[in-house]
Amino acid sequence: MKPVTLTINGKLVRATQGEYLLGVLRREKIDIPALCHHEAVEPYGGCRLCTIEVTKPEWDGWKDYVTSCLYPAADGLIIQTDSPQVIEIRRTILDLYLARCPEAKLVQDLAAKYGVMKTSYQTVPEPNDCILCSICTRICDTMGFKAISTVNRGHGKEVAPPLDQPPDACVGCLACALNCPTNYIKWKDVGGTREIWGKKFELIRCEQTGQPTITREFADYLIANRNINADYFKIKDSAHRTETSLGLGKIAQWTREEVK
Amino acid sequence: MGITSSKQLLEMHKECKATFEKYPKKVIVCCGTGCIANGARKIVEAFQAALAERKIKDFSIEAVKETGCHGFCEQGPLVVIEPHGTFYTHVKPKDVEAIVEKSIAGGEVIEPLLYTNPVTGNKVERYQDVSFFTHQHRIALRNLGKIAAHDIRDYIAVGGYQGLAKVLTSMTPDQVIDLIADSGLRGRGGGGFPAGKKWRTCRNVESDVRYVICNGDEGDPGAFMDRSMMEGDPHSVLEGMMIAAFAVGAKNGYIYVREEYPLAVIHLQKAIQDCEKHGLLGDNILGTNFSFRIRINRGAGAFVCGESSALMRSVAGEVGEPRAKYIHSVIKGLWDKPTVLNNVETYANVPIIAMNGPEWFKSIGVKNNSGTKVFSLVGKVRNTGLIEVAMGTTLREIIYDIGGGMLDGRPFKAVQTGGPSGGCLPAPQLDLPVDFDSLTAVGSMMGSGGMIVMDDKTCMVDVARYFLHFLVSESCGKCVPCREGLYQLHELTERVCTGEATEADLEKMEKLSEVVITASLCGLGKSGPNPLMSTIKYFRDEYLTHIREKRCPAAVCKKLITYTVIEEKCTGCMACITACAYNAITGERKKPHFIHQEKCEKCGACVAVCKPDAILVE
Amino acid sequence: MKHDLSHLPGIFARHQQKPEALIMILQDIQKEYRYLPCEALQETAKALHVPLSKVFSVATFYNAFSLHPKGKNVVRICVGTACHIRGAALIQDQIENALSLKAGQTSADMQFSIEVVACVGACAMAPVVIVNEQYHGSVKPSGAKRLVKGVQ
Amino acid sequence: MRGRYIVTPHLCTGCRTCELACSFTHAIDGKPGRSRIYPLAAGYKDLYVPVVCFQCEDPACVKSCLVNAITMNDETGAYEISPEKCVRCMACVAACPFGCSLFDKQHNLVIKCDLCGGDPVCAHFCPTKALVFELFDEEELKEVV
Repeated sequence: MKPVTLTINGKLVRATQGEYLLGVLRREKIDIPALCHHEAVEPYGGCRLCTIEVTKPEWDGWKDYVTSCLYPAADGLIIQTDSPQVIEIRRTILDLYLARCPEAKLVQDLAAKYGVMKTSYQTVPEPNDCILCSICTRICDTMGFKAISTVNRGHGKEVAPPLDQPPDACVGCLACALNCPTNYIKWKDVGGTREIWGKKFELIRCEQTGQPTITREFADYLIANRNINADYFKIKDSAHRTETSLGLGKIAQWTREEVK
Repeated sequence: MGITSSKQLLEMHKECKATFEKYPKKVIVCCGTGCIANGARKIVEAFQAALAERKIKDFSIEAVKETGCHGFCEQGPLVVIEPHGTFYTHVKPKDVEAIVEKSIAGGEVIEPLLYTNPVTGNKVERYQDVSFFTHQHRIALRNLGKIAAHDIRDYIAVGGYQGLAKVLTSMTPDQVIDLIADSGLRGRGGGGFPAGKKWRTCRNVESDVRYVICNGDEGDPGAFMDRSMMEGDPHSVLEGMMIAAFAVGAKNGYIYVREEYPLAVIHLQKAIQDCEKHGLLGDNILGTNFSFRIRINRGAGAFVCGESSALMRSVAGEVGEPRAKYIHSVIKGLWDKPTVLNNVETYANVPIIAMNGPEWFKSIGVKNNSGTKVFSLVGKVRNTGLIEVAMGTTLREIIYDIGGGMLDGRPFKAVQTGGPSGGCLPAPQLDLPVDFDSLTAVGSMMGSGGMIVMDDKTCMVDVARYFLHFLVSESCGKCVPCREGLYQLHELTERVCTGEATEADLEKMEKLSEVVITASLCGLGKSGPNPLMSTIKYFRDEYLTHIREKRCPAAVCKKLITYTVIEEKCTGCMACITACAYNAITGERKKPHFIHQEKCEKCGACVAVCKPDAILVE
Repeated sequence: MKHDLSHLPGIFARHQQKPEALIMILQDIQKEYRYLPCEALQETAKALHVPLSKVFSVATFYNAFSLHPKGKNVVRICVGTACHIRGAALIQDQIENALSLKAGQTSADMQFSIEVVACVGACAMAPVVIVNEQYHGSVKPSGAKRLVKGVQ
Repeated sequence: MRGRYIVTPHLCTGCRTCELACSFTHAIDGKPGRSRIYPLAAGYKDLYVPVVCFQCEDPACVKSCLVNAITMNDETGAYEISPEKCVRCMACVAACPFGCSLFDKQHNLVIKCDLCGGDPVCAHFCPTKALVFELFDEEELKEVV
C-alpha cells in the first residue's frame, strides 16, 4: 500500500496508490455526483457524472477527462473537480438523462443543481424512471443470485428477468428494489406475501409474534450456502432479544440465589 | 507426422516448391467472396470438367489454383493464366472450354475476356499492366491471388513458416520484440499503436499466463480487408500470431472472427488443423520448447466487440460491454491476464518483417508510418476492390490512379475513411498523404481501412445520419454519453434531413458531440460523432441548405425532394407505372405520365426502370 | 411451441460444456432451430452452469440471435456504407414492398424474413442482397423484386 | 483499544439510560437513531439484562451478509456494518440468533453495536454500573487477537 500525494483543486492530499479517486474525493468531502455508484459492487463507469479533469506535470498541458469511480490514484496527479469543462460534461449528461427519465425526482433534483430545469433534447418516446445504472443487476450478481440482468443493448437496453418470466433464481430479498436510486423497481408485501419481478413469495412468520420476516427462499439459501443454523430463522429479531434476555436472566437468577 | 525441426521445414519447403512449380503454367481462379458470389465455384467446376476429358502436355488440374481475393472484385470472376499474367475478367463457365483450348493448350489470348481500361478504352492483356494493380504495393496481401488458400503446402512452398523458424531457432523473445519495434509496425486495426511497444508491455507484466488474440471482428461497414486476408491467406495470420506468442510468452491464442464471415472461419479452421497435423501448432513447435495453440471464436454481431475490452469479454462468452481502460488490456485483458490484441492485417505483416528485417520494412512508407496499408476502395469509384499501398500514398493517387476515377464521370465530393469512427474528407484534402497521423490531424482516422468514395449524388447529412443510425443500434448502452448522446445526435440529424432543424440545432449538435467525445467510456462513443463533426466541418453549407432552404442538394433526403416526370423526355412506355408499388403514377401509353406527390413514397423504383431518364429528382 | 431438444446434448458436448463457449453454443442452436427457443436457453443455462439471466442477456445483446422463429427463406439486405451510398435504401424499399414485410419481420406463413445487416464485407459489389446464403451483387432496384420473387 | 462489556444483571434497574445514550450517540443530522442496546426484563422480579451484540466469533451476521458489508474493525474488535455497502436485504437481521442486528426505519439503515469506536457511550451513562466496558490487559489481548 504505497502512499501517494495528489493535488485536488489546488490542495495537497494523501491517498493510497491504486485506490479509486472517487473514494479519495468523497473522503475529502468534495461533492461529486454519481448515479451508478454503489459501494457494495464494483465500480461501473456508466453514468459518467463523476468525471473529473486530471493531468500531470509531464503531460505537457494535456488534460484527460476520466471517471473518478474507476481512475486509480497515482503520485503527482493534479485533479480539478469543477472546471468549466467538467461542469459542462455533467450538465450535458444530466440534460440527456432528463430526456430519458423526465419524471425521476432524483434526476430532476440533480439536474436542477446544475441549472438544468428542463431537457433541451427530445424526450424519448416511452420515458420511464430507469436510469440504467445497473446497480440492481450488479447487486444481484454480487449476492450470488444472478436472477436479473440487462437485456438488449444500446438505447433499447433494459433490466429484466430472463425470458420476461418470474425468475427462478430470485429469492425475494428486495436488494434490487431497495437500492434502486429512482425506486423504479416495483414490489409489494401484503399479508405475509411478497411480490417482485412477477414472482410471489411466502414470508416466514415469527413463531412467537406471528410477524413476517424474510422469504422462505432467502432463508433457505442462507442455510444451505452460508452455513447458518435453520433454527435462527424461526423467530424474528425482537423475539431473539427476548429469548436472549430470558436466557441470561436465568443464569443471573441462579448466581443471585447462589450468593444468597 | 509432424515437422520437428527447422531443417525438416526447409526440406518440406523444397518439396512443396517443386510441386508448386511442377507445371510451367498455372491457372489462378479467384475465389474471394466477391468472385464466389459472381460464380467462381462454377468456373472451378468447369475447369475440372474440361480437364477431366482432355489431356494437355505439361498441365493438369493440380495447376488450377483456387486462391484468395485478387482485390478487383468489381471485375469478377477473375481468371489469371500464369506465368504470363493473362488477365480474364467476368469469366463465365461457358468461357472455360475456350480458355483451356486456346490459352492453356494453345497459348493464345482471348481478346473479349480481357479487361478494358475505362479511360482509354484499350484492352489490357496482363494484370501487371492494369492500373488497378500497377500502383499497389502488396505485402500483407502478398499471397492473395497466388496460392491456394486452403493448402498449407502452397504456403510452405512460397516460404511460409520460415519467419517462425528463424525466430524460434535464432532469436530470443526480446530480440523479436526489438525487431518489431524497430520496424515501426503500427497496429492496423485503427488506432495505430506501435505493435512492438504493446508486445513489450505485455511481456514485462509479471504473470503465469498470457494470451494473444487476433481481432478479426471487422465491424466497420464498408470494409472487407480482414475478411479477404483470413479467407485468402490464413496461414500468414497464424504465423504472425505464433511469432507474437513466442515474443510475449503466450501459450494460447484466440482468433475472433465476425459471424458474417463463414468462409473465413472454414479456412482458418482448416489452416489450424493442418498446422496441428504438421506440428506447427501444439507442443514443442519445431523441436523447440515453444508451445502454442489457437482457437477460433465466432462473433455474434456486435460492432462494439471490435473494442478490445468488449472483444475480450465476448471471447469469454459474455455480453460485449467495454470496461474503462485506465488499466490497459495489455496488462489486464482476457480473464484479467496480460493480453496482446492485434488485428488481422498487423499479424499478416509480422512473418515477412521477421524474414526481411526491420530496415526493409522501414524503407516502405513514410516516417513513423512504415509499411503499407490495405484498403477496401468502394463507393462511387470505377474500380472498386481491395488494394494495398505504401503509407503516404495520397488520396488522389488511390482514387484516380488505382480506382480509375469517379464512377460515371461524376464529380468527386468526399471520401470517407475510418468507418463509423472516421470522417469525410472533401476535395481540397485529396492530396493528403494517407497515414495514421495525417488522417487524424484532419479529423478523420485510418480505421481498419475502409475507404468509401462519394460523388455529388451523395448527401453528406444523410451520410452522417447513416453512421449515427448505425452507432445508435450498435452502442452497448452502458454509458450515458454514448447511449443517450448518440441517440439525440441522430434525432437532431434526422431533423436536418427532414427540414425541421434550425441553426440553433446545428450548434447544439456540435456542443453535444464534444461532450460525447470527451465523456464516453470506450472508443465507440469517443469517436462516434466523428462522421458528424467532419461533415459539419467540411460541408457546413450543405447542412445550411437543408436547414434554411429545406432542400437536399444531392437529392437524397426523401422529405426534401420530389419526383416529377420531364414531359419532353417521357416516351409513355408505362414502365414506371408498373414499377410503382404505391400507385402514385398514372398515364396512358405514349403520353407523358404524371406522378401524384401525395402518394409518392420516393422509393426510386420509377427512376430505376425509366429508360429515357425522364424522371427528375430534386 | 414445443421443440425437439434432442440436438442440444450434442451441441453442448461439441463445446465441452464450457461456459466461455456460450456464444458459440447459442450460434449452433440458432443454426439448428433458426432461432433460440426458450426451452433451449433454459437447457443451455443448466448444462453450462451459467445463470439463465446471463444466457438471456447474451441472447438479446448480439444481433445474430433471435428469440423469434425466422422464416424459411431469409433475405438479408446489406446496408453497409458502400451499399448505402449505392442505394441500399431503395433496394430495401423494393424488397419490403415485394414481400409486404418490414425489415426485422417474418411473414405470417413463416415463408420469409427480411433482415438488414450492417455489412457483409462484399462492398466491392455493392449493393448486396443475400437470399438464403446466396450473394447477389450490384443489385438494381428494378432487379430486387425479381430476386425475392424468384424464391417465391 | 479492545475490551468487553461486563454485565451485572441484578444491578440493572431497566432505566433505559443506556438505550438513550446509544440512540443519541448514533444520531444522524440531529435525529436520534434506533438504539443498538435493549435493556429487557429477564423473567424474574427486578431482573433486567441489557441485550447488546456479543461480537461473536464466527458471527451469523457476517456469514449471512452476501455483499461483505459487515467487517471487523481491527482496532476495536467490533463488527461494523458499512452503511454505504449494506443493501438492506435483512439477512443479518433475520440470521442473528441474539436479535442484535436491527433495522432503523427512520434512517433506513441496518444497524448493530459498533462499540462506539472502542469506548461505548452506553457504559459511561449506566448509573448503577450494571453495564461496564472493561479493556483487555496486554496478556488477554494477545489471546483475543
